[in-house]
Amino acid sequence: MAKVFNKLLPMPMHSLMLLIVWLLLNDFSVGHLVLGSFLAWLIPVLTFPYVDDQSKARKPVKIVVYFLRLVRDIIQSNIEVALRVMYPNRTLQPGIVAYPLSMKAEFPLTVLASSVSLTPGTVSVEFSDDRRWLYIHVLHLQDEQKLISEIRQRYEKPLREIFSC
Amino acid sequence: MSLLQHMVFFPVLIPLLMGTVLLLPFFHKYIRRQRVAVIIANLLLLVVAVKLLADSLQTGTTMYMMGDWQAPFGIALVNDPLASVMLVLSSVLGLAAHLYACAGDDKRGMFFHPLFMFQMMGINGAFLTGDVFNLFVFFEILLMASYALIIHGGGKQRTQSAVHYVLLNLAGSSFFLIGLGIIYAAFGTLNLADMAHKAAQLDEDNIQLAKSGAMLLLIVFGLKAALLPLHFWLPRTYSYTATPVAALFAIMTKVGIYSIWRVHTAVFGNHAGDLANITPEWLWPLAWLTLVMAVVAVLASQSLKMMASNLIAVSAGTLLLAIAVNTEQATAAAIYYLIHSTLASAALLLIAGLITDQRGQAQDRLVKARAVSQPAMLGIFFFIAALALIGMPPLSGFVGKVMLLQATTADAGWVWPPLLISGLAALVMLSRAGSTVFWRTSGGNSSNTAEKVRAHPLQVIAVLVLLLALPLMVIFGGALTEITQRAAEILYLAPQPLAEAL
Amino acid sequence: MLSSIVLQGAMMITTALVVLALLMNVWRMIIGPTVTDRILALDTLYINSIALIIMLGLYNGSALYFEGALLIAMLGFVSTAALCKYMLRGDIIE
Amino acid sequence: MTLFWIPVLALLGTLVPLLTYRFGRRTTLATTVIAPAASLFLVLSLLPDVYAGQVFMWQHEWIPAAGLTLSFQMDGLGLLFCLLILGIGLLVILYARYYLSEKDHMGRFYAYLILFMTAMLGIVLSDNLLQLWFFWELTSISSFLLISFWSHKTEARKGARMALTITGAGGLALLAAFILMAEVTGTYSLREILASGDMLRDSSLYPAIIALFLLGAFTKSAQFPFHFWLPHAMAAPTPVSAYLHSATMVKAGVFMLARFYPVLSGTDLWFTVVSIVGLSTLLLGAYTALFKHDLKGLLAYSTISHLGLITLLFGLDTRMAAIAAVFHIINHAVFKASLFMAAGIIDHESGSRDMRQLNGLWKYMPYTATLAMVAAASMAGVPLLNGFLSKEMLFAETLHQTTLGSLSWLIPVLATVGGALAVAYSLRFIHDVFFNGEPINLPKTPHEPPRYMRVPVEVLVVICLLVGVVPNFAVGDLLNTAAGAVLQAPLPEFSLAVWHGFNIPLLMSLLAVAGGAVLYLNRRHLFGLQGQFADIDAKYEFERSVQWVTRKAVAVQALFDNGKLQRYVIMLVLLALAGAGWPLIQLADVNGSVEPTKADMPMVAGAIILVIGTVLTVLYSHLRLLALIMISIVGLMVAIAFAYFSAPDLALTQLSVEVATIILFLLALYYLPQRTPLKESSIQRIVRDFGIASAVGAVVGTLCYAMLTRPLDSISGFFLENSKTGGGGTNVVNVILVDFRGFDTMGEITVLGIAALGIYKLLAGMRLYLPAADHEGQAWSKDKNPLMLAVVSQSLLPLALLVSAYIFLRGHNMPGGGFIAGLITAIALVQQYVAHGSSWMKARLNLPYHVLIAVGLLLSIGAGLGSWLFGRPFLTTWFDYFYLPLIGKFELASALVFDLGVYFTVIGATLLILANLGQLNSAERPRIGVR
Amino acid sequence: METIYAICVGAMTTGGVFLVLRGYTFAVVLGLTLLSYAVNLFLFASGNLKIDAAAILGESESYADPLPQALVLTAIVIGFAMTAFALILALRARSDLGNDHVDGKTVIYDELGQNSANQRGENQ
Amino acid sequence: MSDYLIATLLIIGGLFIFVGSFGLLKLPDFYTRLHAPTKATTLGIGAVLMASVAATAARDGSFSVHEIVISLFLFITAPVSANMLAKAALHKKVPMRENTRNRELQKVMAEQKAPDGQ
Ligand code: NA
Ligand code: NA
Repeated sequence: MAKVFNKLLPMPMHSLMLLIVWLLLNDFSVGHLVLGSFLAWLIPVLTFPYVDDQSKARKPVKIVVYFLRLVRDIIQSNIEVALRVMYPNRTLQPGIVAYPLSMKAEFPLTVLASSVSLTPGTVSVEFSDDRRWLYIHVLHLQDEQKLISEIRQRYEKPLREIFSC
Repeated sequence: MSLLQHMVFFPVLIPLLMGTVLLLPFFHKYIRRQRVAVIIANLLLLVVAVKLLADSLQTGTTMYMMGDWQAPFGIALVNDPLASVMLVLSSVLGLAAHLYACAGDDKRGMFFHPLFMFQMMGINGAFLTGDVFNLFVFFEILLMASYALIIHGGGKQRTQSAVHYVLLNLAGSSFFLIGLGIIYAAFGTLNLADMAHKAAQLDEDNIQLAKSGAMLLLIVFGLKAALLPLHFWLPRTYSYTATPVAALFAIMTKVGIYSIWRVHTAVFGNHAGDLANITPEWLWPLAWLTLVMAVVAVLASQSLKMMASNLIAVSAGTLLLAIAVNTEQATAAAIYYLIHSTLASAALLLIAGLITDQRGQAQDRLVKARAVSQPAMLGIFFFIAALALIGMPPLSGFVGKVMLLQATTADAGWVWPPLLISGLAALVMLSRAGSTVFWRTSGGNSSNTAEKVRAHPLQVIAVLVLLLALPLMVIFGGALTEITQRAAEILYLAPQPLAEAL
Repeated sequence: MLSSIVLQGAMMITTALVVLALLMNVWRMIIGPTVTDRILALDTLYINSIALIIMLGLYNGSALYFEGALLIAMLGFVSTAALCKYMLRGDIIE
Repeated sequence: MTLFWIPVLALLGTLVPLLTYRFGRRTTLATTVIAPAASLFLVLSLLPDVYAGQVFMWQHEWIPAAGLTLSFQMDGLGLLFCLLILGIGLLVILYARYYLSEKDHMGRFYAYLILFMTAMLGIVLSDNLLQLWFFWELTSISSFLLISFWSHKTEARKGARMALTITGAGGLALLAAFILMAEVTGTYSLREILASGDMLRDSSLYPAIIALFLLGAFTKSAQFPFHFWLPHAMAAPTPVSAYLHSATMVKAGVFMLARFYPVLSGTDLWFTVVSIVGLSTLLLGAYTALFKHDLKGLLAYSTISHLGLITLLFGLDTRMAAIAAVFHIINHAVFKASLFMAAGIIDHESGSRDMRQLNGLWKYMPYTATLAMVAAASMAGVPLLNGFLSKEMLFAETLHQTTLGSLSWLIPVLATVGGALAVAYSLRFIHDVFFNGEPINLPKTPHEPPRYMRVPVEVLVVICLLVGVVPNFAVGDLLNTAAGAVLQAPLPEFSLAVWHGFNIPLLMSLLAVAGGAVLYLNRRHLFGLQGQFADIDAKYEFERSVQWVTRKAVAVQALFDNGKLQRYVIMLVLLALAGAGWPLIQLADVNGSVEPTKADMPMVAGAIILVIGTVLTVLYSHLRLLALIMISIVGLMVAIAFAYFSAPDLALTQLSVEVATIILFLLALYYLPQRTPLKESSIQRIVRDFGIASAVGAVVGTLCYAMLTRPLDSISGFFLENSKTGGGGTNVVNVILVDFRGFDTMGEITVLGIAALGIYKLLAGMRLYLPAADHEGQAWSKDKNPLMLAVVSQSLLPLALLVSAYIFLRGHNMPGGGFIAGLITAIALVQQYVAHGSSWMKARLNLPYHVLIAVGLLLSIGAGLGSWLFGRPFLTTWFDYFYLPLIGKFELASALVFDLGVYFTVIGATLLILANLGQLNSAERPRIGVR
Repeated sequence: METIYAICVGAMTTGGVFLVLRGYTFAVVLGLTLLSYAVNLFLFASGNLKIDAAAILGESESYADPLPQALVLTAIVIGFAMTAFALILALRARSDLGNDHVDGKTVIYDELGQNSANQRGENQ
Repeated sequence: MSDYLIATLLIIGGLFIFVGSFGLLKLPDFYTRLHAPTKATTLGIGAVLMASVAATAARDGSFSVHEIVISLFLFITAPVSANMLAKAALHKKVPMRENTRNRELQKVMAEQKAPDGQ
């Protein structure tokens, strides 16, 4: 049964997201709901083979929380960076931080790296081969350890919960 | 029965459909099926073309409106004697070139058959279309297919000549588009008949603009037609490409000529008011020099294929000169000559291909070398093609030449010398070539039999198809010249307002 | 409808800012100094163009510019990624 | 109708020997003679009526547009030539049976010979000038085949080519002359033209006609200075020489003089030119003949000389001279044919033609020697032989000449000199071959030839004697009718008596004989004298001049075509510049009536960025990756310009194509050098190119401005009005693309499909070096598939597909459509290739892309063909609105299927190109594989 | 506006033609690409310039001429096909002729000799 | 009222966009420049897009939010672009500013090793 379901709807989260995007793109109507549902079903069936990492996100509420926090951080970090940019260059203290990772799955790692890049003055530069380290370039590095623990607390931990890894 | 009403579209549809279907696995995986399919398609094309020709002679010009939109808004395919004569020509040529290729040349690279069909589609479309932008599209189809076919089989020289051919034509396509933009800005329409009708009434402000556009189109067509100084690409491209491809390309320069007739003779012709005959004065010196330089090139040719290619340039120069003369009679003569020279030069190219195959290392170079393995047959073939190209009786070349001379007596002082000398140059060089290839042989026929290559029956048939056409063009010259005269006549008719028909 | 002076002014200012941003991107493009700088500048140019197009849509009160912006957002990334992959591996499809 | 069969029978006869060759030589001979004999019979059947003055005509419409009618006519002149051609032809056929060796392909030989015969018959019987020319050229062709019969011999090949070239050139001149004649007289009918002499002579074209006509006639009849091809034509087997020198080929030239004598002669121009050329040829030929050691060489030059004599006669301003000319045509044909045959016998039986070896043959072949001596005597003009009579007539006519004004006395004197030389070389022929000691080193011991090989010679020698002794009986009627036809007027009184009493011509004859004897006796001095001059070998000279022409042609060619693309492009560009620019110069004001619009800030900024992008592209063009980045700016700005100027569809298309192009360039760049060598162009060239480019830019910009400031009155209103009602869509551009001008779109996707196939072709079997490091020598990064890129690309794929569906479905009413959607899908898939590599993709998307192209094209074609079911033209669209509960009103249109076809074609083509290019170095690379 | 537009078209044409006249396939193809941008803008201009007048019925008051837009669309697609072919042909020429000069000449890589040697590193 | 909201969003967006590009121009090395556009600009675009949503709503009275999809794309792709650019720069040994902390890690980063060089 589950197998059949898996075949019929291989990536339910994707499908849901696609339906939402379809309704965002088109103004809501019953017609578009039908059409969107069809596409939301069809496209995952077609693209299923292209998704290697089938990490399943299981905690919808946490996802929303995570997402909202991210948005908040983005706005805040943008303001910080904007101000930082306006300061003279000589006051700038860039730096590199080697962030020790505690998870290995590809998709969560990518989400983490993306989150880091989107937030306070940090850009994910590189993973180490063994995926135990994430190198982060920081625009203005004051306290390395604080940064590491912030990332751990704000992003990595929630992600591990969401993807249960 | 109702299918017949779409007849005008068939010359485009058949190769399009066939070219496409050949990509499907059922055909793609089996070259024999592809061969048979394309032969059938070519035969069908021939039948359709002949039928269209008969129709056009009977009922005059017919239009096929794409999408059922009336002209000038929709795209019209126009069948008149000139178009259908060209269609018959292209199908005969296509049939022969393809048969030749089926002997094995088609296996030397991918997608030969579909590309061949697309090439036919482009050529036929260019002959049929009554819309100047659609003409551009068909030009691009035939060019794209020619780019792909020209490298068929590979090899250094082929690649090198393809680089020149492709890049030059790409630049040409840019100018085509600029010309089209100007034409649209000046005329506000793209339908050729509509343009012809509007030409005389164009307001003062747009006339010079329209001239610029017309000149650009002339240059683009001239590039295809190998007008000096745009002719440089021709000899190497034709002589280095695969034999059947080169033979098919014999009609490519003629597409340029045809387009000049359609656009510059019919639209910017005698009835175009201030725009009338803007091209002949430009074309005169260039066409004359084209012919002269082509003659020089014939004299300079070091190999048979090169010579054949340069003879194609000669025919192009001759036709351009006839266009510059710009009379109905000259055009009628030119149409006849066009058919003849296309078939004859294609035949020579095919024969040169056979000779190349049989002469080992020397290929088709004009040097003393081992004898061909089928001297009698190839000798006769060569002899016939050569006579036709020189313009000697009893083959079609002489009728074409005579009619061209007759049509140009008013300008004999200018036109005749290059016209006559080109025949003489062909005579000198072809007799030299023939005697070198067939008679100046070394080592006799004793070379080991394993090396002996014999012409494939399909190749022989291909050559015969073309060669047979040459005497037939003389025997049935009366009927044929009547057709060419009708074709020319229609080209010179005063344009009818399209709006009245709506 | 969107005719209030405030809005007009804001649109003018924003457009000016976006245009300035574009010009600065081009300047970075000119001075480089490295190829990666230039790719970065191109990427930014792509993204800023989205803003420009949205501004055009606002000016004209038309929704017809949306697809253009959407496409830039999608495809600008593809070309940046391809350029970087090229820098890294030479062979972008292996 | 009889007339028609004369040449046609002969023509059919060409096939006979080819068919009967396999049955042996005897059968071949027996069957071959049938057709010419039948023709001859037909000629003879007409003979009485022609003698009675009747002119036979037969004609049939052929190519009226060219003025070409199939038409034959026979009058006295035609009859005479028919008899010569067929009579001597039959003798030559008989003779050749014995002459040709077992190795020679007799069937082919006879076929050529009869073709030659047919051509000659055609010439003399044609009424239509173009048909005449047709056969005229046919003689050149058939003589080429005959001369080159022994093609393994260099001299045969070269001699044949030379003959063909010279006579071919003359043929062209003759054609020009004919067309001009027809231009003046308005007809191609010989009979009608023969009646329009005055019209022709009064025409302003007359000098041109004369020049061209004589060029044709003189080259054919080997008149000075075009004589040199004839001696080399004797590389042919001797029967051919016998035929070619007597009744055919060279006689075609004099036939032409005779034929057109009534219309073209009668002017000073004609007489001066023709007589001078004839006289020079007469002397030159006779003089040269004297020094030839080759038996056939001597005869060949004597032919030249005698043709000169005939020409001279046509150039003399009296009717009698023309009669004499016709008479000499007959006589020369008879004795020259017999002489060549005799020479052939000697050659055949002794193995040599060199008179330095041949001596004293009288002992070995007395009978043949006798025949040859009679014929040679005739050639020398000895009384009681035919040659004497016509030569006497010549001498007589030279006496009352005024053609050369006060120098006219030269004509009889030089004619006598010519006569003396003829006597001298005839003497040499007789004495040197049959007497003069013993043979030297002959390959064979000479003896008499087979019985029937001699028969033709005997026949001809008998005719020589008959004509010489009883001229009136032998040829009186024939000569009268023929001459009458030449003059087209009543003949003057003349008698063909052997004896006219002692008169000046006889004295001249005597002088000639005496002088000839003296010359021959003093031959050793003459030979010494002549030996001091370098022998000019025409064959060699001809070959050299052909080579010179070829070399010059190569040089001229190289001067124009240097094999460089730049030159070709510059020519194209300059021509375009001139063509498009010239009308601009004539354009008074570039401003039209449309008021220019003020530019706003984004527009100015966009323009600045665009121009900067262009400049940077050019500046960095040698640093290729940078140039690519720079041109992306331009592409982006163009897209934004389209959006700005109300063309959203264009903006979308431009954007997606732009990205596909960048990927394409990057893929290609990997295999190309990263930089262009810095010293690629000199400063001068850069300045020149920049100058040209700027000029083009200026012209194009100006044209653009001129367009923009002119009001446009176009057909577009129709599209706007009918888009919704007729095409069922509100996006007019899209409706144009899939409906109004859907045919263009079909062509466009076909181009794309072809390009993809062509590219696959190019890629198949391509061998490229894989750079192991970048251009700075740095090794590539190890990270093949960056993690983030791979993961995000996967996630983006469904989104991208959704967007492409969105763009696709909206297309008909809003910006979008199948093409853009297809490109988005393709790029999204290519992105997967970039992120994961091709083997990863191969495992998931194992689709033959060319099939996808085919499916797409078939969908589009199918959508177009659907309309046939309703009796409408291709691509007629159908659409309708439907209503479903909940969902509401929606539209279905056949254009959607068409667009779906576009969608698939674009995906197929783009992936075929990009994916295969990317797979070049992988296991999935394209191969040349056709089963 | 018209002036600026025309200047842009002229500038791009200049750049395109200049690059087409270079000696290496890459530059020529680059030039053709640039030229095709210019040509597309030129063709587009034949319908005159209009702002906020997309030819989508009901979306604006006046409409730009839709026909040139459709033509340019076709031209863009064909241009893409042509560019792609030319570029791959350049690769093929490089493969067959050993260099990427348009005339197939072997060029002495003067100061870049070392780099060009790297280019020829062994396959796999 | 909505005009003010739109105007504010516009100005904010414009400022962020400007600052992002200004940073791109002004910051001292490639790695610092990388920060500016990837973040400031995304937010800037986001604000402008929200303004557009608001404007459409104000104009048509309907609530069309399709601009969010653009933002969605940008948020998904911007970090990857930044990552790819950074990787490319590292690979090409684009120098870091002298005073960058842990600058010595550049080499191990480029080789994708652990900080201790393993
Ligand atoms: Na205009
Ligand atoms: Na690859």
